Amino acid sequence: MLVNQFLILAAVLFCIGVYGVIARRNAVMVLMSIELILNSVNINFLAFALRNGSVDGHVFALYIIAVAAAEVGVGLALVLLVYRNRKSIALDELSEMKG
Amino acid sequence: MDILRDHNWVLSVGTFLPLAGVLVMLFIPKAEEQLQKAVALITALATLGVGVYTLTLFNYDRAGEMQFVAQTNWISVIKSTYYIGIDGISLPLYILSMVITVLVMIYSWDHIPSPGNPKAFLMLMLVLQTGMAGTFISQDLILFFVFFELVLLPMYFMIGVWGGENRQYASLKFFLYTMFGSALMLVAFLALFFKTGAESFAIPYLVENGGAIAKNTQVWIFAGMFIGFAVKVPMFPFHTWLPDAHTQAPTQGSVILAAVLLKLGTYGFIRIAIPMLPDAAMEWAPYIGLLSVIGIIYGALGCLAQTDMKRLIAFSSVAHMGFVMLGISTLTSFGMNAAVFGMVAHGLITGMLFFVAGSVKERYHTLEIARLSGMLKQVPHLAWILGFCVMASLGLPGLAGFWGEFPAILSAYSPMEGLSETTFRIYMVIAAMGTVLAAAYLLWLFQRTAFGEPTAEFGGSTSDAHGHDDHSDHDDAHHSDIHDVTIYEWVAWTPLLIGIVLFGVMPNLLFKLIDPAVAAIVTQIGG
Amino acid sequence: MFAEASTVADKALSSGWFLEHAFIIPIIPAVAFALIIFFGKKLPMKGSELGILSMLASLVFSVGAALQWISRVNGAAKEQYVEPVIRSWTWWDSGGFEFGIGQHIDGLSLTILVVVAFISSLVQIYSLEYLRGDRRYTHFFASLTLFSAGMLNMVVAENMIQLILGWEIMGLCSFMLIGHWWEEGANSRAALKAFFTTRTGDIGLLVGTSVLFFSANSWTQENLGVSGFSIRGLSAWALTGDPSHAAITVGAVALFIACIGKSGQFPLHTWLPDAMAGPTPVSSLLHSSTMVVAGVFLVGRLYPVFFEGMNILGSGVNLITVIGGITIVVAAALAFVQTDIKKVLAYSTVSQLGYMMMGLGAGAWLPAVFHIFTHAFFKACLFLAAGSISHSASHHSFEMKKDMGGLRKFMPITFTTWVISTLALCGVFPFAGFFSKDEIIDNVGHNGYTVFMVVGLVGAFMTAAYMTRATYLTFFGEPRGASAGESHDDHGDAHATHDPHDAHDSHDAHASHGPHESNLLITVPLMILATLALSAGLFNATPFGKSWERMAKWVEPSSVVVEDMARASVGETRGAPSAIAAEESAHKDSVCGTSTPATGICYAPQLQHAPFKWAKGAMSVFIVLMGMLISWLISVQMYTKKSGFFVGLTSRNKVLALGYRFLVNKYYLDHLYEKVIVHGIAHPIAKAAYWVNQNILDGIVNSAGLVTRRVAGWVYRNVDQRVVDGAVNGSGAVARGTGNVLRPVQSGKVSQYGALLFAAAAVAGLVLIIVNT
Amino acid sequence: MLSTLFAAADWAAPTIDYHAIAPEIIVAAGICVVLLADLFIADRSKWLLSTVAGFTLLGAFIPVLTLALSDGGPRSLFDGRYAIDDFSLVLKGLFLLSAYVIVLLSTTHIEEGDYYQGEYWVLMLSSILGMMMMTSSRDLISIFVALEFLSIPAYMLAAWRKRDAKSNEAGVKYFLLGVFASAVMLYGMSLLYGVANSTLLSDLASEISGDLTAIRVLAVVFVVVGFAFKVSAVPFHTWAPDTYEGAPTPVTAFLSVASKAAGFVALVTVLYVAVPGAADVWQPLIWVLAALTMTVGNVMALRQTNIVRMLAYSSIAQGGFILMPLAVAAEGNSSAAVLRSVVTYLIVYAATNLGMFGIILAVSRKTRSGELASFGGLFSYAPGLGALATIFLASLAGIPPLAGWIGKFSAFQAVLEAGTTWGYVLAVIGAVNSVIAFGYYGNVMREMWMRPVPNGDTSAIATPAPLKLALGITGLATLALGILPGVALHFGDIAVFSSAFGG
Repeated sequence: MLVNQFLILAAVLFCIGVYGVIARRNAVMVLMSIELILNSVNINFLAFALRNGSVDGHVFALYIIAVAAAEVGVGLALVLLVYRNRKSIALDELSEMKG
Repeated sequence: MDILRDHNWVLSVGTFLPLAGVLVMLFIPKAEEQLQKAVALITALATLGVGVYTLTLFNYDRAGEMQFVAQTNWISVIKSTYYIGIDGISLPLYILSMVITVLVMIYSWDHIPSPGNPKAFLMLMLVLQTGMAGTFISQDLILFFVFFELVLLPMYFMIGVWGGENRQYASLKFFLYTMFGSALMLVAFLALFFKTGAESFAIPYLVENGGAIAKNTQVWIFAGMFIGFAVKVPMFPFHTWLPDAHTQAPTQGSVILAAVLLKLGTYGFIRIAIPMLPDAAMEWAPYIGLLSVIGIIYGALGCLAQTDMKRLIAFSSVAHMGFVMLGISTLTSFGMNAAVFGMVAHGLITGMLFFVAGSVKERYHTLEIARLSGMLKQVPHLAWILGFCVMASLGLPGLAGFWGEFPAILSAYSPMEGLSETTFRIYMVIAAMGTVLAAAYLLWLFQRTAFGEPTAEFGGSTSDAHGHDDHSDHDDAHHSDIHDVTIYEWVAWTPLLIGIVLFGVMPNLLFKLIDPAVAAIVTQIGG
Repeated sequence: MFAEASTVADKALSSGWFLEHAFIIPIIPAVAFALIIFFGKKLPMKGSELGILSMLASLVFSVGAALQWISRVNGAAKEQYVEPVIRSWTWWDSGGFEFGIGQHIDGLSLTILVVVAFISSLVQIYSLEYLRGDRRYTHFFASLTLFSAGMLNMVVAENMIQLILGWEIMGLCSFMLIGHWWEEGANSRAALKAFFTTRTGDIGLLVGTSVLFFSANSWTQENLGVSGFSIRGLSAWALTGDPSHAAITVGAVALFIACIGKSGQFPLHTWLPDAMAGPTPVSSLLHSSTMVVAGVFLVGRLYPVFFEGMNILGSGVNLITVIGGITIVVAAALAFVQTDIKKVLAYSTVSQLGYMMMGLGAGAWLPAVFHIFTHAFFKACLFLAAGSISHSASHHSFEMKKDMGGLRKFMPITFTTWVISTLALCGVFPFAGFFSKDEIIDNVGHNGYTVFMVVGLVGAFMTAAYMTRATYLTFFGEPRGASAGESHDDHGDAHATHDPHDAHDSHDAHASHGPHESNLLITVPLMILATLALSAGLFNATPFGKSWERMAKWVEPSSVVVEDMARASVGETRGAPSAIAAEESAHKDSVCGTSTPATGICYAPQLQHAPFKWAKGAMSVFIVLMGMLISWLISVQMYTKKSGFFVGLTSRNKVLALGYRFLVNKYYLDHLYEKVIVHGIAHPIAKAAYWVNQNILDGIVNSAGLVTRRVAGWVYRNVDQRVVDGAVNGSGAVARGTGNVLRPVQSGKVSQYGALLFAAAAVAGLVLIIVNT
Repeated sequence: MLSTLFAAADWAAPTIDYHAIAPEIIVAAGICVVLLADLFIADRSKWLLSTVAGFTLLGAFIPVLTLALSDGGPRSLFDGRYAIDDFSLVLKGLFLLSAYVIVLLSTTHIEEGDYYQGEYWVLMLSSILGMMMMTSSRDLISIFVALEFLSIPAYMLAAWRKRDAKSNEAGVKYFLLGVFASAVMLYGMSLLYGVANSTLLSDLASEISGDLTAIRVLAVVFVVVGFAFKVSAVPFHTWAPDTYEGAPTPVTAFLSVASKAAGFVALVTVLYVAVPGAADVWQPLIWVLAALTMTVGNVMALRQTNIVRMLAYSSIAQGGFILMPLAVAAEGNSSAAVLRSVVTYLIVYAATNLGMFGIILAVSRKTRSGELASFGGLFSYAPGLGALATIFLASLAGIPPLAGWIGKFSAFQAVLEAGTTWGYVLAVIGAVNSVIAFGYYGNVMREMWMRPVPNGDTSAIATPAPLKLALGITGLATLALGILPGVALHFGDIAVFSSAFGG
């Protein structure tokens, strides 16, 4: 049945997202990678919902989308803040505090 | 049992009264130093009064049983209760702690170490008193643990704030050491608790049921307790905090430390570790004995290597507590009696020695043995008191020290059956040699500091070798600090001196008290 | 049946108040001590009166008790065992063991009691003058009194613990007394050494007591109802309880080590000469009747234990005799080369103690005890005489060669008493020493210890020799040094020791007019003691027949089996088959010590007495006189060269040519003596012995302390501070170090954080998957 | 038409027990009030807002009490997805009270800062609301929502000081890692859902058990990781020190106490209610996490010179102690004891840690510095603060008779009650760590008692009233809970799930 392909797709997306989070130095890109992961999660939920024929998955997916939107909003706001103060959004430069 | 429950308020009052004093002092402004001292002293005296009242009420014919027993809910969730009582072993130590506190208060009247602030200093001392007294009366492991730990912080600050140059290092070391021990001790307590069916933390209950635990489990649990108590005693490998703490602590701190705090460890062995885990005790006894005799010799050697009077006395504590532990390790009631007696004796004598050391420091501003000399000429009374304590400390018959030392050695000849006699007889001989070394370093100390002519730097003028009887007077002219024993010191010291002689001449005053209680414990180990 | 027989034969023993209350004797001075300490300074005589009174009081008590004891003995049947008067109270009990305190009064203890109380009184009276004006006058009398209290307590002790108590108190006081003039480093070091050496011996005391206690306790409790510390119990147990040989041997040897230390026996004798640093009265008391006698007393007190443990009479030789014998000779040889008069006396004391030990070791119990008795008087007298000299003649110097000589005309009384005591010490008939010392030698030989008899005779010879030398140097020839009224500066050291402590008036007196006789406070004690040195021998004058052997009658416990109980155990017999032994030992006259009686108890071993033979006596006296004569001649030639006088004489008068030649020949003879014998043999040997003594034995004693300190220092620095403490501090460093290692993790970079986060999650996931599926 | 659709799904409006969710409602209302009031209130009277916030929290506490006293037994809404049982009530109470203390701590700080105040209170309240929801959530969805609800405002609070680079950095780091972690967690949740075909925890419990396929294991691990991040367990702790240091101190207090507690609530809920069957997976995982967290937190804290950062590491280490018993939660009959110890620890830890932050706030008002050295000689010129600080530090170090010890004690007790070898080993590790911990707590004490005052400025410290009150409350609580540990333990004891194993 189709579920496995969806799951694989989700897994791939997840890995890409993780890679992006770890490898990217640009805050916005990291943000987007995280979105990727969330979407992979959504795909998972929908796929399982499809297989199990229960509605919970859909509901969860909807919630995730909504929350993700909020997160992105906050995230962009923070990135903007950083940009205002530093004229840069390179994450590596955000290492004033360490040790 | 009802007889033993009569007046069971006295213990609680005697333990927590000092805290009341602390509360009062909280509301007295810092500037009112005399008032502070007065309140503190009065509190201590009142506490001692309660203690004496306890003495009068105590039923000496039943010294083997817990008296004034009080038990109420405390932490019901973990089956721990506020359970206190006192028997022949606890009583002397309980009273000792009160007496010492009072004397230290008196001594503090004109000996507040820098940087002053008697308010904090005395308050800490009162808290300390509560902790010490409480430890000796607790009949519940958790309660015991709380009081056991309660003494840590005040002592930490006493050393750290009012101590010598190296105080911060010393205080932290003292604290970490003890805490390390007590942390493992707590784990051991809990393990014991669960192994006995998680029924209760009450010491009598655990003594009843502890023996049922499988032997090798016991050995492990005992290990935990051993570290906890051995650090406090301190036994040989765990002793290194002691010299630093003692040397750096202010006089009052050293006195309390030597007189009472060290006893918490040995008391723990007698009251908790050994009766609760008899099989493990049997297993451990030879090693405890070994560490004890090592401590005896090792401490003595340490003393001989010292150039600082106070540090020397501190090391001597290691040796003396070695005798105490040797007595305990025999697991015979004879040996344990000796041990308990030794605790009290050591408390009186070494406490006194530290008092003297403190006063010497105050007068000469140094404790370098090499620089001190001819004290007998400049401060005859002080020096004679030093001599007296030295004699007591090296175990001269007729003074208290002997009755802790000699019976301990004696007891090692025939340990409890099951323990290797040859091993312990070897220990006995080594310990006997220890007494000689004790004589060596103590008399050496006395000879170098008290005898001879005062050194030039302290006004010991070599010009008039023919000497005059008013020698010391005309020294005082030059060195205003160097004066003989003051009235406060006399008041603070006399009780200790009397005690040393009294218990030396009439040891039965204590043995009568201790013996039944110890016997009760020894029956637990099937001795 | 034997039991009845004995009970019928035995008479009820009389007693008396003094006997019953002998335990008060040590208490009196103890109390006096406290009084002196607290109020002494305020009293008119600075507390000395308290000391003297207390000593006199205890003397009265002792004598009273002694008289009652004598009547008790006289009242007893022949061969009856005279029970000692024992009283005991529980002092403390612990762990089921009871520790008593009380009194054990019998002939031995009474003898010593009387002697101690007597000598102490005299010494204190003497000190009134000798220490007048001393800065620590009061302290001195306090310590002196406590010292006597300690000794007395040790003598009346009912059990070992009480005995140890007195023993240690004496040690302490000796520390205080020897170090009395502690401003001098040397004195305080000597004090430390004395205390420390004896204390080393005390290891043996502790160990021995423990061993004996635990081996004997059950038996004594069961059979006598006393603890294993009780002296009576131990004695009975040793002879009757047929103890395990190992236990009793170990115990005896351990105790004997303590005695070696206390009684200055070879090789622990080196503290004794140093102890001369103390004031002379102290030396006199320490060395005549108290401190050093303690060891001998202990052996005599627990004689059955040593008898069994050392197998006395059982074999040709045992530890006690050997040590005693060596001590006699070594000490005598050492005494020969001393120039300090007190050191001569000190070594002579050691040597005499050697006699006592040897006697005890060879089964001559009574003579040894008797020798304690006599020796006390003449040795005390000698010391006091020496003190009198230094006090009134030589300005506190004890250097015979430098500061004395020709004093006999200045201080006749001192001289006379000294000579009497010397003769007594040398054992010249009829002085006290003869009766006791000769008895020892005699009995040692009689008991089959021939070698040691010879040793004893040699010792006698040497004693005579060195005492004569000392006498000559002190009292004959021309006054030298201080005695000749020279200024003090040439012996400033002797000054510094003493000067600050003597009142200056008495001191300046010497300066004004030279040597003179001391005043009555000093001479009267001397005379009393001299009288006794002359007469004390008659207490047990064996030569004059049985009726004179009072000591034997009053002091020596009879060694019969006491039938006060029925014991089941049958002991084995040395040598003979046990059955027969049991059979005969059951008789009342069964021999204690050689066998273990089947029933009843033995308290004292059976000892024979050598029958006195005038020949033997004469021989030993002859030896002594030879020694004196030779030594005298040598001394004359060595210390006062008079040859010039002879030359002048001949030049004036030819008549004396013969005499001159005779003298010259004699001179050759003396030359022979002096050069060959003395310088050729005696001196090298003695010197060698002394060198060994100072550099080896003493070196060991001294360096023991040093080595220990070195070791201590090393252990402290390397083990304690580095290893043990290092481990502790190290752990702290490790904790911090870990922090630094982990620091890079906290790099502050988000991406790395994320990587770590996910990596950890992934690893955890993988591991757990592998584990769980 | 709609109605038909509803009819088709035969949809019935759920009956809502308003009493049960009254606390949440009150807080929500409070949020609206503050939000609106902020628009109309003049700047000089903005202090009203903090008052409103404070009273909101206290007000919300009332229904918590009434619910606790009402003998209705556990209530559950939305067919078991939202439960009001003793566990949730106890923790709601804890959140509300600690939030109130935090408000007290914040008030002066926020008033004196030159940033908008209204938002601060709104964000704070909403985060609290999220936490309250978390305590009751019994469904993956509600847990997720609650988690985000409490997290997102926290991100913004961390970055509160807009123009302060450190604050920005703190916010960004916290945000990115937080979102990343929750994404990972979501992935795990999706797998759980896939396996169990339900998001209701109690359903999961029945499904996730027996044979643990790889997917189940992975799911559990990812979910645990998500919460481990929240409780800043090593190695998911990296954000904490930086964020704590950068964020405004009151926010740090808030994060280190409330939000950490919320994380534990979620973790415990999931472990106890959802995946008890997967104990073989999460017990070892948590064992390792606990050991690492205690040790790393302590050794890192030893070498800090900034007191806030040091407290950050200390709170990481404390988290390790809270985790410790969870490593044996499913062994034998220890689960009850473990739950008790977790809750107890949270209670005493909240009291103590908030108090310590109060001290830092008070001191920094004078010294304007977060450096350790700025505490030099505190006792000599401000004995009151010094003594209080000593009490708090000693309590954190777990020294009787101060609150901290009962937390540590119950943790040890729980971990030993299991009686497993691993339990004993972990206990010993914990014991050793409790000693190391004193290394840096003692260090602060040493500064206050034994070190000289920096640049000799011994002018007194002016402590504003709210701060005083906060310090009073926490100090009193620390002492009381220490001397009468029964109280804390009692709450820990009654806080059990209506539906869980061992509960």
